[in-house]
Amino acid sequence: MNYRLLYFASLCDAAGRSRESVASDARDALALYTEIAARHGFTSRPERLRVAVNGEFAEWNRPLADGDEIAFLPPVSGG
Amino acid sequence: MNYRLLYFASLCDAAGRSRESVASDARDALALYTEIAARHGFTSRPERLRVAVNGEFAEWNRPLADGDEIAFLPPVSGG
Amino acid sequence: MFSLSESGIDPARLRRELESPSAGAVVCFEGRVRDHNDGRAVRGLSYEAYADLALAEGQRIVEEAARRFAVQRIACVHRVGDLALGEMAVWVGVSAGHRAEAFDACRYVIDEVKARVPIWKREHYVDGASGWLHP
Amino acid sequence: MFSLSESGIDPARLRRELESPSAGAVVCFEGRVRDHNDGRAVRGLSYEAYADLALAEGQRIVEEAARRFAVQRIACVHRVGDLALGEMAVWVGVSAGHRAEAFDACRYVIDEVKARVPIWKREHYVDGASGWLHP
Repeated sequence: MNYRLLYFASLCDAAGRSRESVASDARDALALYTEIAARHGFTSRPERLRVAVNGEFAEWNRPLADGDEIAFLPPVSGG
Repeated sequence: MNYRLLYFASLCDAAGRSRESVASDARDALALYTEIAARHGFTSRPERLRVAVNGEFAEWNRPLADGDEIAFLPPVSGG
Repeated sequence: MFSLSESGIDPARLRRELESPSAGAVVCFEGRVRDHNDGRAVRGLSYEAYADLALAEGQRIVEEAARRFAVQRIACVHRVGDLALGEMAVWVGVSAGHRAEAFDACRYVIDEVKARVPIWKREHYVDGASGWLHP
Repeated sequence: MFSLSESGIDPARLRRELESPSAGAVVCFEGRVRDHNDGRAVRGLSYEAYADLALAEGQRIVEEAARRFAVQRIACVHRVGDLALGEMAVWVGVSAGHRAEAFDACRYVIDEVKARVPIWKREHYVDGASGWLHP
């Protein structure tokens, strides 16, 4: 499947990019994160992050579809 | 003794004036209020009011001195 | 700092007096003249104050808030005289390092001002009547 | 109404959008860039947002507050991009018939925005370092 990934804040720094397209066999958000974290050296455990799919918050076990846009979100610090 | 009295809000309306000087034998604020209330037809019981003497809140049993300025204060409604 | 004003309150000017480089939070409260109260249509109101005592009691409240909460600056102004619909009757502004203290101090000041400061409101109704509010 | 702004926030303009003849109370919160955080001297900061989701989540928060509290209008704006010391990072304004609801709704919005809206702060320190804040 092909996914579009968005990176923000510390994950953007760690990945060295704010977005990328990946081909992956991962079928849910958690499997995809595990794969991507290994590739980019992300040290955050998924419990510390939230995940969004196609612009909405989602569960980690959310099944993914080809072409989905996925963002792994560090703890927010607005305000 | 001579006292200067200040009236505000509904007590000012009832007394028909905002201030007056009175000669009175009352020796504390409660006795003075009882006397003045009878004269002007004030219907508020003293428990509903506060009293100030010389620009500071005071107790009803506050002894009065000649020349004191006394105000009987309806429940406030600022804000 | 607590004051009384016989003319319109200028919140922008008051707000500037709260500036501080270490203030991360500013909370402002405005009380305004509503077009109704207790189901009656209001066309305006008047505030009367026992000015000397109102200023002393208002200042005490500001100082109490400054002692109770970790804030930087506090200002409060209350109008006296005649006010039209929509005019600002009272303004409270607080700057603080953090928001919890700014909210709590602002709330404290307006609650205490309404409960303790010798100011009285006379409402003027659309039907021509008027009356003092003595809660 | 929740929005993001790439340029300076204008509280006077936002404030006017809260006007309502039956609003007796207006509470505004401003979050500003402080000159220090956790003991480090700060010279400025940057906010990055996941804009689509930030707008959706911010709007949800505003609508939650409007359902929970008897308020009239709510507005919230959050800055993105680079901010200097003292600049306003976030503004929340609420008008309501009575003050308790205005305070509670304003507090709710800023608390939830800080907890839930995907916006991240990078602080730039006087010593040249910088870092993302991930509480």
